[in-house]
Amino acid sequence: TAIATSGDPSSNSPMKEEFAKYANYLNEINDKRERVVKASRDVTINSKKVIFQVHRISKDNKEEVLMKAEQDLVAVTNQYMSKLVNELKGTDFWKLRRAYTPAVQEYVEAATLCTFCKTGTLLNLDEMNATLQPLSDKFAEPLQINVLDYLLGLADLTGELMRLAIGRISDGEIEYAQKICRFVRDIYRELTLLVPIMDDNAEMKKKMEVMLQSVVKIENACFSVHVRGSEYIPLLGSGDPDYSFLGVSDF
Amino acid sequence: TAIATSGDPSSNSPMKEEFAKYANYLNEINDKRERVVKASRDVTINSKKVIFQVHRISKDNKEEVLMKAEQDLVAVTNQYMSKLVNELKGTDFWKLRRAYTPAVQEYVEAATLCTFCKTGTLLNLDEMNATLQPLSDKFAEPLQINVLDYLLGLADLTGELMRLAIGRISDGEIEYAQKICRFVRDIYRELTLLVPIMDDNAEMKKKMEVMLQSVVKIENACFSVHVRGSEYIPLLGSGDPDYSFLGVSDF
Amino acid sequence: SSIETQFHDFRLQLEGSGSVRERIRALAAEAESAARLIQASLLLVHQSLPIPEVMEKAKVQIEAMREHFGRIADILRECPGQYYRYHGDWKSETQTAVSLIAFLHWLETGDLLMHADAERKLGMDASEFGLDIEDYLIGICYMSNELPRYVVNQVTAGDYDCPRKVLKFLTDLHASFRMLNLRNDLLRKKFDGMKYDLRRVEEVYYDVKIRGLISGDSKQDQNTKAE
Amino acid sequence: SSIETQFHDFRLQLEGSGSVRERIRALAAEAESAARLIQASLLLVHQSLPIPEVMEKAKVQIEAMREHFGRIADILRECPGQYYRYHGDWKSETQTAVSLIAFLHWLETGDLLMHADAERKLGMDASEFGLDIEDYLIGICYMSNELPRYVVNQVTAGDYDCPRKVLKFLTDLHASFRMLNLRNDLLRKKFDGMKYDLRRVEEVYYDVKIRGLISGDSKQDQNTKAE
Amino acid sequence: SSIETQFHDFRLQLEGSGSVRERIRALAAEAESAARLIQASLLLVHQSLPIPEVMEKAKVQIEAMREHFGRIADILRECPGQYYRYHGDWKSETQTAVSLIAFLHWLETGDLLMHADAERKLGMDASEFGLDIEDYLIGICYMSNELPRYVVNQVTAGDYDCPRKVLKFLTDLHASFRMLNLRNDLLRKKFDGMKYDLRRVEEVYYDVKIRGLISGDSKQDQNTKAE
Amino acid sequence: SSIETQFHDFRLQLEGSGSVRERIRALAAEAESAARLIQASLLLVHQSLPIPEVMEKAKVQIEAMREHFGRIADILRECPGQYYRYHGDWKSETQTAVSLIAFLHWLETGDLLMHADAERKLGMDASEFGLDIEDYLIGICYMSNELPRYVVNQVTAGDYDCPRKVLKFLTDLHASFRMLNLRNDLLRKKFDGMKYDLRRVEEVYYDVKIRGLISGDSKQDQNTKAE
Amino acid sequence: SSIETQFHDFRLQLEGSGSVRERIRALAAEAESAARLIQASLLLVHQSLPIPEVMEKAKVQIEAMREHFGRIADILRECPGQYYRYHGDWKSETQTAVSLIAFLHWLETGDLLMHADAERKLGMDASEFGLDIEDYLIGICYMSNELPRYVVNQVTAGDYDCPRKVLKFLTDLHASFRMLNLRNDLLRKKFDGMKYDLRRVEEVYYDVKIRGLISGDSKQDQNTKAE
Amino acid sequence: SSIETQFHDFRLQLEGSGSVRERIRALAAEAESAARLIQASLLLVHQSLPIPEVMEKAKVQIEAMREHFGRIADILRECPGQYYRYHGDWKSETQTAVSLIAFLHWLETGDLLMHADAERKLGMDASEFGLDIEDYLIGICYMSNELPRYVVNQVTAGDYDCPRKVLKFLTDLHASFRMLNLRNDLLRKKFDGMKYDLRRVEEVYYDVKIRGLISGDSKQDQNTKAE
Ligand SMILES: [Mn+2]
Ligand SMILES: [Mn+2]
Repeated sequence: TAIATSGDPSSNSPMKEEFAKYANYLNEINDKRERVVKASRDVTINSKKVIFQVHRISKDNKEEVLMKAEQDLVAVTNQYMSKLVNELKGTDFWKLRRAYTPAVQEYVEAATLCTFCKTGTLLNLDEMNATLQPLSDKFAEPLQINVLDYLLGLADLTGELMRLAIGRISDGEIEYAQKICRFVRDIYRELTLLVPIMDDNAEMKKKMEVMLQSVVKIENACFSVHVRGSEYIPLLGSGDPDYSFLGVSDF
Repeated sequence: TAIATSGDPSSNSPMKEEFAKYANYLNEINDKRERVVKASRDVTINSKKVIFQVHRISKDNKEEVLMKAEQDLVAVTNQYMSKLVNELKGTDFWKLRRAYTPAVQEYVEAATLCTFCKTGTLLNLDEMNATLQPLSDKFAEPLQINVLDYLLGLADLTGELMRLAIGRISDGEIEYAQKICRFVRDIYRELTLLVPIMDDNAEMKKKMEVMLQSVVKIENACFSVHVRGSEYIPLLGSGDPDYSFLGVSDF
Repeated sequence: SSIETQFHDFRLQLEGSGSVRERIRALAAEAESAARLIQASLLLVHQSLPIPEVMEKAKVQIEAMREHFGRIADILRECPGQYYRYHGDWKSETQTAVSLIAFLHWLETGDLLMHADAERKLGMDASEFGLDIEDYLIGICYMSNELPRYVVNQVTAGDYDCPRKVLKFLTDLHASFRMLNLRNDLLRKKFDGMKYDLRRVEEVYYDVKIRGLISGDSKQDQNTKAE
Repeated sequence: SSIETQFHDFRLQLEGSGSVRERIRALAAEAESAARLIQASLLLVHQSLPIPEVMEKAKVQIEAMREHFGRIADILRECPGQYYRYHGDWKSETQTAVSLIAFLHWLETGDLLMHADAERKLGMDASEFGLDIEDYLIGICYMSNELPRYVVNQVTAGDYDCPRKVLKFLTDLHASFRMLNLRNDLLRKKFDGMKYDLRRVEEVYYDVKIRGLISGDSKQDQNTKAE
Repeated sequence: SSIETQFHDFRLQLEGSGSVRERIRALAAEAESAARLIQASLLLVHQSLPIPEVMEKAKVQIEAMREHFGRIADILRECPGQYYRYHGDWKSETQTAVSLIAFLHWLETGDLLMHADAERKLGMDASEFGLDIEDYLIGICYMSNELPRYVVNQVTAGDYDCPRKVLKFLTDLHASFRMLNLRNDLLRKKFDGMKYDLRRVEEVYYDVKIRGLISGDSKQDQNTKAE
Repeated sequence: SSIETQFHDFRLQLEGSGSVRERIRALAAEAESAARLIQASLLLVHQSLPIPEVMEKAKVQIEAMREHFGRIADILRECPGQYYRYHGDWKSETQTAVSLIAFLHWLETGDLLMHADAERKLGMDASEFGLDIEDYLIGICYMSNELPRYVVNQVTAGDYDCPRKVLKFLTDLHASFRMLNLRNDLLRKKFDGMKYDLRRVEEVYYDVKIRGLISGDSKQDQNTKAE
Repeated sequence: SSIETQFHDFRLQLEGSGSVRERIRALAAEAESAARLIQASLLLVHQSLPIPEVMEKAKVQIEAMREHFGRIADILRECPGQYYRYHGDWKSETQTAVSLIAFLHWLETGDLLMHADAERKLGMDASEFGLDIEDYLIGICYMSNELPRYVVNQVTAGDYDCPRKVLKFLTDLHASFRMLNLRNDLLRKKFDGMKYDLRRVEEVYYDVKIRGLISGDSKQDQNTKAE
Repeated sequence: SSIETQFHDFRLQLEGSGSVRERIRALAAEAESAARLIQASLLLVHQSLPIPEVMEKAKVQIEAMREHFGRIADILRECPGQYYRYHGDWKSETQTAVSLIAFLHWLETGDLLMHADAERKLGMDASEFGLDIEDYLIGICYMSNELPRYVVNQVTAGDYDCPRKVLKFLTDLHASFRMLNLRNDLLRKKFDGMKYDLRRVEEVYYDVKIRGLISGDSKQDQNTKAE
């Protein structure tokens, strides 16, 4: 019948010819997206491993643990981020952003966590992008982490810092915890102002709530150490509570 | 202890004095809202009854059924709408809108349904408000149904018209169904243009989807009668299909 | 502090892109407004208003819509490489626009409006601000959603040949879509929905065919084959 | 037709109110922007920045915020009797604003900012564009949510008398709220949340008390009674 | 202690009501199982198995179903006043049961099974364990849903008088339902569905009528009336 | 016809049960209102107001609450056997009521308010409108939720013996609940929550004990054991 | 220490099972891709393409699909006893696969593809990686969903005998399913859906019958009965 | 027919797996019941009942629990390779069981119950019905949640050496968990919770240490090490 013939895909209508072009276009972009997704998963998994490595820190193994974490991070950069950069070369970074944003966020989280633990400062976006430069200088447009992904990664960083602070307090490193507390408060305050002008801020709004909870958890932990430490003073008459009592350091 | 005393509500702090004022304000507005809600429920229930009454229509009892429906509607207006008007006197109509909007919508639905069945036309907002005028001319600000409630009621009307059309077709009144179809299409098209500029259009958007479904249901019913009627022609050779075959008219 | 400096910098950048976004959104809203008016005119084809009259009504608004998209294009030319950054802000308006002009085109010619033609009709130029292919395809799916209702109402109005023509068009279109290797969620979903349009049109065709309402007979069907 | 006439009329009316709404929304957004900056300054009290310095930082923005609300008032004066029609468009911004100025007021004076004062400070005038009492009350609830965190951080910074003072304030406030016969869902919910603030402050007070960190003894407590 | 005594007592009571619920649920599940089998038998009427044979097949299961409901009734008689405590546990099974026996009753007699009769047939007695009216009405709506399919298959099998009879029954039933002022959402929804059953039956009636497949004329119709 | 008669009858019955439900809901809302006021009075025990004074304040409202339940009972007496049909409409109010009067009872006597006493105090009579056991138990769980806060505030106010007493009561109550073989989801969940109350009270007891704030020594503890 | 050894071991195992899951998912995705292509070929039967041609087109993809399942089987052979651990990762792909090959089989033979044959055709071997029965049954339900559309299009194309044949097949299939005592929620739901396919085919059969389009007469029907 | 044979076969198999699932669920429910009783006994350690007595009380129930798991194992041995098919039906019960026996083991020995030992104690054998590693780890996290409460109550009862021992154990356990690279959401969440247990125990340790309540000095600490 009439319809049967025309429905046969082997027939060559102008419509079919056009759709063949669309099909090519979609195949190419989908293949690229698929490769980017795969490269992103590697970045994510291995960035997470760097973060776990940092959490293996304790009072006495700091140097060693951070050294390892840093080496791992360099490996993530050279092995996996470079692959991602490669896949993205020459593409509109914004088009495939959804495919790689979780990876880049996790990578920001890992890199800033390492830097904070080593130097106590915030690793800047420019510095991060400078590290990525050599990976991509062969191509016209090197991958640049955009502001949004950087900020989203930073929001997650505060969760890891909270875990770190709780751990440090258990190890008796109160100063360290307080340093974290100040740092996280600063980031929280700065982000407060940026959230409403961020591109698509629904995700960020959720993260802000989690972040406030993290801040409060650290503050409560510091409070708890403080009032507990206060009981120490009258007993020994010393001005400074001896926080080294805390934690397992004295086994 | 210190806190006990201050927490005692019998003590007279300036804060308490202020809150006593707030309490008065809230009590008054809440009482009024409660009365409005109750009056609204009566309007809703009785408007629904008018609608049910209209649906009791059939080929042969039209006059009688519509007469009863109209009497019921007049009763709703005089007994229940007047009470609502009374409760609202002197208030900002917009403040309590949430409390009465379902009732007003249902009332619009009932009134426009009756008018359509009787005259085949749309009862205008101005005409409706004119009917309400005598109920409230003693007060400074008479209740006026606002455009939004009118339009929301109209959106629901199409659902009832769909039910009516299905029923009319069963009774063999094809012309009637077609008239409904044209009317509903007109309303749908006009509303399409108004939806995006309506105040808070989330509710209306949902209603538009339901409305489109109603239109399609009527169209499908008309289609079905049409193609079925087409088979009649070759048999009797008459140009016009005899729709009187349809329905129970011939028992 | 360095934190403050960095965040201050971010703020400036974000405010910049925020204002671009706002300008685009305003234009997209106007384009959507025009689209609504076109849509309202198009609804009249279900009431069997002659197509030329419908076209006449829609013309001015189509012109307006094209102009709004043209002005979005102007803005994007100022931000090279950021087409997809703001894509979300006019995407759905573009899809609607495509569906409308493609439906009108089909009503006039019986043919599918091709991507390049749609692009040109919407005042988009392929270089910096082209019509995204997925947007085009989604728009075509939306157009397909209108067809079952159209067929039903045409038959009711006595045009018994309409189902066959629409079924042929939709079958071809569906077959063409099947050539695509779809992964994208929304497009896949919309395309999956096209199946229901096809089924409904098949059912309508069945209804008129089984009642012998199609003037043509098997011979005519064979002629059609030769089309 | 009469349908068309009527709907055309509706269109004009709705476009009118739509444009009022848009102007209000723009102003409310600016007010919210200012509120954010105030909020950012207020966060510093948790880091024990002296209150006068915090006030200093917030001042300009408070002025800006007041101006924005003032301009909303101007618009509403043009539409008598429609305050509550557009209420949803600045409501939540007002609540935030109240919570901020009430918190600042409390930091400075230790007292609750009363409704009339809040109204005045926000540049609203009672006649046509007053501060809705429920908005005021919800704002106060938001303020209460800040207090537990404040107390915790003050104690950590060595101010052991803070919990007692906050507990007294919050207990009084809670008792005052209990005088209200709440039905409104949001306000009731927010007020119910205040209970948790109270509990948390009680716990902090308990923590410092049981460790004897409060300088005063039962005698001082009795003095407080006399306050 | 008296607390222990009390809680020991509670334990017994909670276990008691828990076990009542479990027994009822088990019986309801068995009733549903029987209902499935009845339904399976009833499906055969669509394949034009003579009604007496269908009745024969269904009989045993109906007996079983009645017995299950009867045993639920026995349990409830032990717990006076707790009918509605456990209502949710057999409600939907009751509705299905009503739809089945009402369909069978209609097949046999052409009449609607009345509420009191349905109650009796399900082994419920009005005093302690009556048939809830809404359950009855919903069940009747379910029965109505079966009729269009029945009519289609009867006509296919050559019984051209069936549409007229069903149409009359359904028209009367629909008119009766219209007397109710429904609030209940489920019931109203089910009732709305009945309109489509009516329309489908009417279409089939039309189909046979225009083809002159109904032997009789209006006179015969009067005879039918006298049936 | 008999069908018509039947449906007319249905109409009356459906309207009847709808109005019963509405009257019950109105009364339940009033009972809840009274409960809120009692709760407000009860909050004062956290500020160490002497218990007799608290009782005094609550009295009138308890009376009011009892009356509302009494009127619900009156309605239900008109509809024998339909207690559980409307149970959902006052259930949660009853649970709150139980928690309040049980807390007051415990404050006065240190004992658990028994089920029969709660029933009597709420003006329910066991015959037609008794207090459902699960409602009673859930109410008791709610009461338990208040105890940690009470203990914290009592210790702050200098009553260091309170934790020991509450801990004993709560441990016993928890043990009694464990006797029940719970299936009901809500009740099980509420009971699982009681564990956290117990933990918190243990922590407070720990705090006073480790700081030697309990006047008594191990000897006194042994005495307590002997209670 | 032994704890360390244990946790080191855990680390390896957790990473291992994660990677197995990923490999399976990748293969399942490829199988689904092939299935989509088969489906596209199958759609041509609705346009009355001769069945052998359709088969020809589908062949290669069926081979590909079988290979993907084969490779999943290989992976599972490495993890004995963990079939159901990863079942969720290829389950729905298997159901689709069954529906496709069963439809093709029915087109070719008019018979139901049996479970063992489906298993073999999908390259699954019963020992370690068999075809789960519920997956098979759900696949069959999906196949049934295709039949109404097939019947409609066949009738349109002039094959008036098709409805009778399909109706017979579907009635038998439905009866077979009714033999199962289904508990599984998804399967029961899918089976309940089969009823609608049956109804639609009955309606089409009715349409051709009432119009006398079936060549055969009652005699032929009796023959059919004897089949 | 062969279809009938096949479906008859299916019926048997579906009923078979359905009944397996039901038997497993019943056993899992009983295991959970036993677990509740063990938990109830274990609660007594918080009231300082000597551990041997607690063990004595728990013994019978542990035996019962093992038996229930053993019988699940028996069932699974009849269905080789289907461990994970039914895993969801006893998973959470296993986690609870692990937490209980690990706690008891720790009370008796001060050591972590290893995976292989837990498996054996639960009557699971590694070959066909082993203890899933994630279930084991989650169970261990649950056990950790009990430790802070235990420490608090032990100190209250005068056992001042307990915090040190628990702290050492928990520190080691936490360090071991840190070796894992977790992806699993539930497990990571549970592990995060362990940090708070650790901190609470450390606080109690601090409390007793600053009060000189630990008799021993660093020398004694070294002795402890040698334990
Ligand atoms: Mn993270
Ligand atoms: Mn309605």
